[in-house]
Amino acid sequence: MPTNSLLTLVTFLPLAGAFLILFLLRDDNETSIRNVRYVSLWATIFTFLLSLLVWSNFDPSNPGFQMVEKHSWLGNSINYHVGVDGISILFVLLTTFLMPGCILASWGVKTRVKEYMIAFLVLETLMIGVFVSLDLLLFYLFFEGGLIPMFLIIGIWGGARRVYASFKFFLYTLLGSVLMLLAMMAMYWNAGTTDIPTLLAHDFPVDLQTWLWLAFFASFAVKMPMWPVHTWLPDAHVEAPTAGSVVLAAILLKMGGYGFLRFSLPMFPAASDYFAPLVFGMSVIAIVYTSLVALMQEDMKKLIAYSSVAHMGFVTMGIFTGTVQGIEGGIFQMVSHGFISGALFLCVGVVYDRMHTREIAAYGGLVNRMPIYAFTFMVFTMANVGLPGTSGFVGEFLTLAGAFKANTWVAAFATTGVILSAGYALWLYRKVVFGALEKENLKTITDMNKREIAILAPLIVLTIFFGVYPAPIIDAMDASVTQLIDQYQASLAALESAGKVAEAQ
Amino acid sequence: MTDLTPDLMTILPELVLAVGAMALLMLGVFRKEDSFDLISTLSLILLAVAGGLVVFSTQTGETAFNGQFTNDTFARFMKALTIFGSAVTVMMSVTFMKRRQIQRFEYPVLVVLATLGMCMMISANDLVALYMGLELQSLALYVVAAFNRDSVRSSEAGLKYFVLGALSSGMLLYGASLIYGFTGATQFDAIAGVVANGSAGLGLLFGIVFVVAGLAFKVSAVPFHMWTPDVYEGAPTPVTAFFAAAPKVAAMAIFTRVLVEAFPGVTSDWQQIVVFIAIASMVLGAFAAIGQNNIKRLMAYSSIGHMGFALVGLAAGTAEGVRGVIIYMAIYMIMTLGTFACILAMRSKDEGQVEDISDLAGLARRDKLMALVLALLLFSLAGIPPLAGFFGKFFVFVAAIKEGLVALAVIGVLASVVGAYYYLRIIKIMYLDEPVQEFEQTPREIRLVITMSGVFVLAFVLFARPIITAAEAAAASLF
Amino acid sequence: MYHAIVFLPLLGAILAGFGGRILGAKASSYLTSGFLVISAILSWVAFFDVAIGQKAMFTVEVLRWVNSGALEANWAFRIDTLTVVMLVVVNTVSALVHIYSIGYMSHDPHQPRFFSYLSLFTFAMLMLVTSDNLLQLFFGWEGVGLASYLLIGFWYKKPTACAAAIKAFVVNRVGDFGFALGIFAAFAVFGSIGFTEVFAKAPEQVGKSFEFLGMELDILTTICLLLFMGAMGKSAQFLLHTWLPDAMEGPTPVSALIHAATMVTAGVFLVARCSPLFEHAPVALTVVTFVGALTAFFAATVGLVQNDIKRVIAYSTCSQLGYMFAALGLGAYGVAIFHLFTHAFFKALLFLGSGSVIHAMSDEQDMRNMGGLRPHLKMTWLMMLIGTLALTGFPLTAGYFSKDAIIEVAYAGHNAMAPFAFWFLLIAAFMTSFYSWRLMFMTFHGRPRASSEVMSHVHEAPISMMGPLLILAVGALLAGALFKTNFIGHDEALFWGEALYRLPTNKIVEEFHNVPGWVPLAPAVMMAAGFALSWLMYIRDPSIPGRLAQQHQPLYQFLLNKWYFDEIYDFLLVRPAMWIGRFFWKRGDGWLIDGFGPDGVSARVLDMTNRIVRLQTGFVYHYAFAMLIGVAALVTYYMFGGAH
Amino acid sequence: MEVGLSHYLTVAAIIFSIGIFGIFLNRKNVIIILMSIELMLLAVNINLVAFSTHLGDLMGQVFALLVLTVAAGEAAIGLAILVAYHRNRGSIAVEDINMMKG
Repeated sequence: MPTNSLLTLVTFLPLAGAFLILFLLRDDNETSIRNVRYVSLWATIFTFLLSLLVWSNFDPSNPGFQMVEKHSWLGNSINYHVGVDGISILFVLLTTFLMPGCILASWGVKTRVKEYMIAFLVLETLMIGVFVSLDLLLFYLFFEGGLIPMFLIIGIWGGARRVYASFKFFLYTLLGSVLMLLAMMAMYWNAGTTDIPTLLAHDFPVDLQTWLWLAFFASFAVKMPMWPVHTWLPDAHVEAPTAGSVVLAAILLKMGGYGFLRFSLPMFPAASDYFAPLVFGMSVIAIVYTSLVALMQEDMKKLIAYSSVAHMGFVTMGIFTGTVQGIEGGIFQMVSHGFISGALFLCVGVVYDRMHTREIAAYGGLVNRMPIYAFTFMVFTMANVGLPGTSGFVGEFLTLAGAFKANTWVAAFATTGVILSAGYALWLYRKVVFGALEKENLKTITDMNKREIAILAPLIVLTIFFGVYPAPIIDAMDASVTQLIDQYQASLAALESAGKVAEAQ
Repeated sequence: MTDLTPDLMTILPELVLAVGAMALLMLGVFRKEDSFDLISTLSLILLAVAGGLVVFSTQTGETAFNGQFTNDTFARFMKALTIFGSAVTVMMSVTFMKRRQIQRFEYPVLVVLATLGMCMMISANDLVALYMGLELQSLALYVVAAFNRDSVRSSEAGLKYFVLGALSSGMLLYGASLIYGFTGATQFDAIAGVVANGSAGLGLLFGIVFVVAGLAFKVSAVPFHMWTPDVYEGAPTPVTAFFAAAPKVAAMAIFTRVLVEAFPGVTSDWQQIVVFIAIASMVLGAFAAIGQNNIKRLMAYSSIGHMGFALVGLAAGTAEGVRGVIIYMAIYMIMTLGTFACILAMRSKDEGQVEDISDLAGLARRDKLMALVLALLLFSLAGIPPLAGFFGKFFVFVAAIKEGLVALAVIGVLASVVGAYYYLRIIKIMYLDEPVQEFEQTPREIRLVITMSGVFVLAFVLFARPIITAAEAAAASLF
Repeated sequence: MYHAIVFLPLLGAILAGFGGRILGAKASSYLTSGFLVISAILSWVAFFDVAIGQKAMFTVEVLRWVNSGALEANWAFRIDTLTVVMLVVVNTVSALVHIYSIGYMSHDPHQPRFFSYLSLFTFAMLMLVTSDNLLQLFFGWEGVGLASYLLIGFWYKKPTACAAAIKAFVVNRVGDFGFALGIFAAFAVFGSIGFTEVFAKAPEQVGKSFEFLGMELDILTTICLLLFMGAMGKSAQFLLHTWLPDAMEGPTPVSALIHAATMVTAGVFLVARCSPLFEHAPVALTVVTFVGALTAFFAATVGLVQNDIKRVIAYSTCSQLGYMFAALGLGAYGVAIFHLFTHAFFKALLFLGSGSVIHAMSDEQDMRNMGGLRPHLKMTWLMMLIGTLALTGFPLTAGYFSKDAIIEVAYAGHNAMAPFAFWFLLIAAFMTSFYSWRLMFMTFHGRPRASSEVMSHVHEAPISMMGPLLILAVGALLAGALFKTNFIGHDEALFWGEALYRLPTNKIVEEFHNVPGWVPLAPAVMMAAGFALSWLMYIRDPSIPGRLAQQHQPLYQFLLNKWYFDEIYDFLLVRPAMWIGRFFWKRGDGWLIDGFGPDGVSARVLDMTNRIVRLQTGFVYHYAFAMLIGVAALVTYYMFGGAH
Repeated sequence: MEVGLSHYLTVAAIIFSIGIFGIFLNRKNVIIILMSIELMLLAVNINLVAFSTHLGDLMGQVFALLVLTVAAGEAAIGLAILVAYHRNRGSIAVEDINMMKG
């Protein structure tokens, strides 16, 4: 294994940027604020470029972990161990790709810019860390540490009910993950290590698996979020500043799905198989229920938040089908949802920055004065609806195709989400963009400026590109996913035969 | 006439403290003019020397005075910690005491004497020695609690602490007498030898219960915690800081030693007691703290909760458990000192020293550094990774899980979530609310403490290794 | 060549869409129209090369698309007779509509957007007809849906237009729900969604059954019905037809292109394309027949009483599509496609004609305010006349060959629904001729009912609009006669080749050629009767309709309100959905989950806190008591054998 | 009858309980509390001495002596604090010692 320290660099570069801001740019005058903005922008951009380097060194044909790095850390076989495989690298890239956009989107932040940027840079480090870490404890550190900056971002720069939202977000997710921590400890004693690759090979006793699975589920289900533990999401989204919502929807939610793929499925196959119906049930309810709720929303961000829950429902459903299509679809859905929901929140941010309201009723007929905006919003609305040719479609289609194999009921109910999503997305678009421009205060609204275009244009390109040519993503993950599924099926088969033997005696 | 030199060499640090304390007392008495600064400085030096002697002492695992006094790795680690804690509190006290017009030279001396008592206690290998050390510490603490003798609150705190402390030591003694009676020994290893057979008689169990009660009082574990909030609130803030740091470590140390060294045979019996008080402490600490407005009172409940977490490690009763306890106490002490440094810095321009949480409103606008560190400390106290506090919890729970104490662990983590709420509340007030108070310039030494503790909780994740290995060695020396 | 055919429109759309500002209105409209003309010509070339030249089916690979495990769907063109026929229809009509629109939309400020949408639609439609797997078909399917959504809502300032646009998209989605499930089922059963593989494996699955939604169902029947559900949505068949009339909110050229000639026929194309599946699923075919016949009848009845000129034609489209499905259901795929082919011409002609009428009447669409236009719009009148003749199946016009053929097929057909279909279609033919002539009379004949100043503006359309009409008129007259032999005559087997599959037992084509003599006459009679009746009611004695309406008020209202479908759906589906959504939001999330989840818990925690804090009384003796209790508790615990 | 260990222990237990009850039953005067504490220590001493004679081991009596001395010191400090408190509060009634609560 080549042990260059590229991943570490990618992970901690933003943190370095944060320290730079913390120590070098002391005073609060206008110029230093500008410098703060640019430092953080460049930090994220460099991180992205570095991550492209990771991408270029990545060998998609190799299902295992690559660019692995291992240093002793706490002793007792708890090490600093990082690496990427076909699944995690996608999320790393997603993160590094979106962050510059988030920084740009925050250009308008006026209050306490320093703290704001520091929070975001720290957050980026923690997010990347989640995806690259190959040690349980390390994973938990990053996974949980993310709460701190996010809490501050929502709490300080958020909207009216920001305190309620930030507390709800923090405590809810914390509650979920402490149980996971205990489960990790149990795994540590059972397997004698916290090294993820080793644990992937280790097979846990079936009865233990059940408990571990539940504990991990508690954490990831909240993070995902799955029905019925989703209610923190709308509040958090609505109150968070634009960039905060983007990060939340585009990346933080994905940690749940990533966790399922990294831990639940491969480490506790028996339990995953046993609980799959439960997950299906929850996913389907999530899709239908939240889509219906989305139909009735009066707040743009809330509507998008609920639609995110619905889309995450497709992901969980796909993952636990245990089929190639299901899992690859789930991953693809997560990545594309990263682009789409992020972009949608950015779109909301564009008008929010101008009108300072998210009330759908406060808008209407924007197309008359904002053609570019109308086009952009249209693209992402359609992607959200899952129109073929946009990346939103591929994921949905694959997950459903996988689900149909597993259980036709699930597939049928989940597919109704396709109808409902069209309903609420188009309704939103019509209310906001179409119609005559009657509201007085909208008469002077201006179209997207260069910065906003610069943020959204790449997202449009990627959304459509991956909709037409998803091969790069699918090829990257294919090897790893195939291996994952082979092991999953193998261990299930082993259990099967073991059960038979037991019956025989 | 046997040669005492080796024994004296073993207790050298204590010796230094004792002699030094008396010398300082004399000095203070015979110097007419106000000698607070001088004595403080000297006692700091004294503590430093003692600490140095503990850390760099060449002889480990040696017992003195026919095994009454042991100086094993565990003792040395805990002593070093305690002395460090005392030293820091003395340092933090100076300015405060002056501002409050209570800069009397007895204070540092009393702290030194208390520290001496703690060291005795930590090293005690015999019920008698334990009692002597405990009392020496307690008596000194009673006094410092009531140190601001013109303040009714302070003296009330002292009185409450005294009454209940006396009660608790009475219980401890009663328990000790029972243990002595039913085992015929007062030395831990001897007791261990007698009860090795694995089952303790009812009388002995009573003895254990009473002793545990006495010790639980010192670590302020539920239901023996009632004094804590009042005393913390009433005593002068530096004293509170002192209470929250060093004595807790010492008491937890002796608690651990008694149970692990004297009653290894009946672990299953005392384990249940510890589990009970651990759960009670964690839960009560978490819940009661939410209702507080006075930050010192809040810290009292928070420390109750933290003692509960530390006891989780003890409940495991294994080497991992003890390691957990040691790490937890080390981290806890530094976090507490940092937090109290921040509380000491809460001196508003118009109202003087303030203690209400609401006085922190908008701190992040006025004093970025202090707000940042305090936020870090609070997150760390809440046990959020990657800050130090998380590792403390991690090591105690990991031990509990290994011993299959799942229910305990689950209740513990849930309590920690509830507890997170009130820490968050403070952070919210600092960062989200609008400023009301303007604070005075923080004294240098306090600023230093704040910064150092902030650095510690941040950097622990990187440099945890040596502390953990040291703790492991210390824990090993008890088994 | 095929790349050019398919991608020129896309190129046009992109250029017009993004470059519209720079190019300006004229340039972008000419550009797109130019591209369309080119690809139209090319597709005729392809038609003669493949269909007439009887080339075997071949595919053109373009790009990888979704490949995940066994599921492989790539961008590729499947070229066979069916494809090229569709190519011809789509591109020809599209090109003409483009040209027509240059004149029609000349006053509109958003021409580049309009033309880019039109071209985008054409591209999507071409992807649909050229697809070689179900997924690409679905892409085109939804793509045309998008384009139609955009074009219906083109005048976004009109609330009705926006509503209609959304309605069209959502109702289509309902169909697509079935379509998607069909695709999943196909993948689950055949392990592939490429046409070649699926069709090859279809025979193996005959008679086998699988578990679907808890029921044990015949595989092929299920798949076919699911796919057909999609077709029903797209082709506005009974139950899913409600969007089509509303879609008339869009500009008239759009109605001509999308809602008459091409998009709505996608369903027909789908069934024809999947003939290898349907042939093995007789039950499904029966259903198709039934739905087709019913739609033909139902739409015609509604068409009788509509007053909006475009809605009349819309319902007639609906009805004609019903004819096609009936034919498909009876296994006469060639006949259906033939009707699709001819219908494209005369229906587009009718729409564009009505378009120029509306244009002339300065955007008046209500026929009750027209009348007596013939002197002013001779040319248009002529065109409309030809269209009407073709539609009603006047001998030797296009409709005569295709429509009557379908009725004969219905007579000769075997499945259970054939007789039913025959009679329904026959009656529908009568009504068709009635409402078509009604339209002619109300619009062009009788006394002018429009205000004089409107009449003063009435003017013949410019040449750019007349040109396309002429070409279409030619098609409407001759398309039937010219291609009869190929599509449904002797050469049909050679003509279609592998494109359409019929079981060896399916002899329908031979059979319908030799049906009893009265059968071919029946439609002609019906047409004549319809003409006579409408002449009576609208020329001879215009007061009759009013009186009839008075006498049969309920029936009249029932028809006028399109059998109350919109109201029923609103009551059964839309309102409940809204209500449930609100319920889930307020009660479900707000009251239940939050109430008993986070908010409830935190409230309980606070209660708990208050209780605990009250324990801390501040009295020393209470504290001491607490300690004692603690000890006592532990002691008793041990005394009563808690320990061991 | 012959007085044995158990009798001593019983007496000690009774005295100890009296001491404890004295602490939390009396509402009046802190001095009483101090006396109760002395009672408890006394009971402990009885225990220790009784045990040490019973076991024939001197340690217990040594312990008892130490306890006595410490008790003296404890009482002294207790009284000192009490005096200070009285100076501030003007009362040493136990009910009055509740400025801080909650």
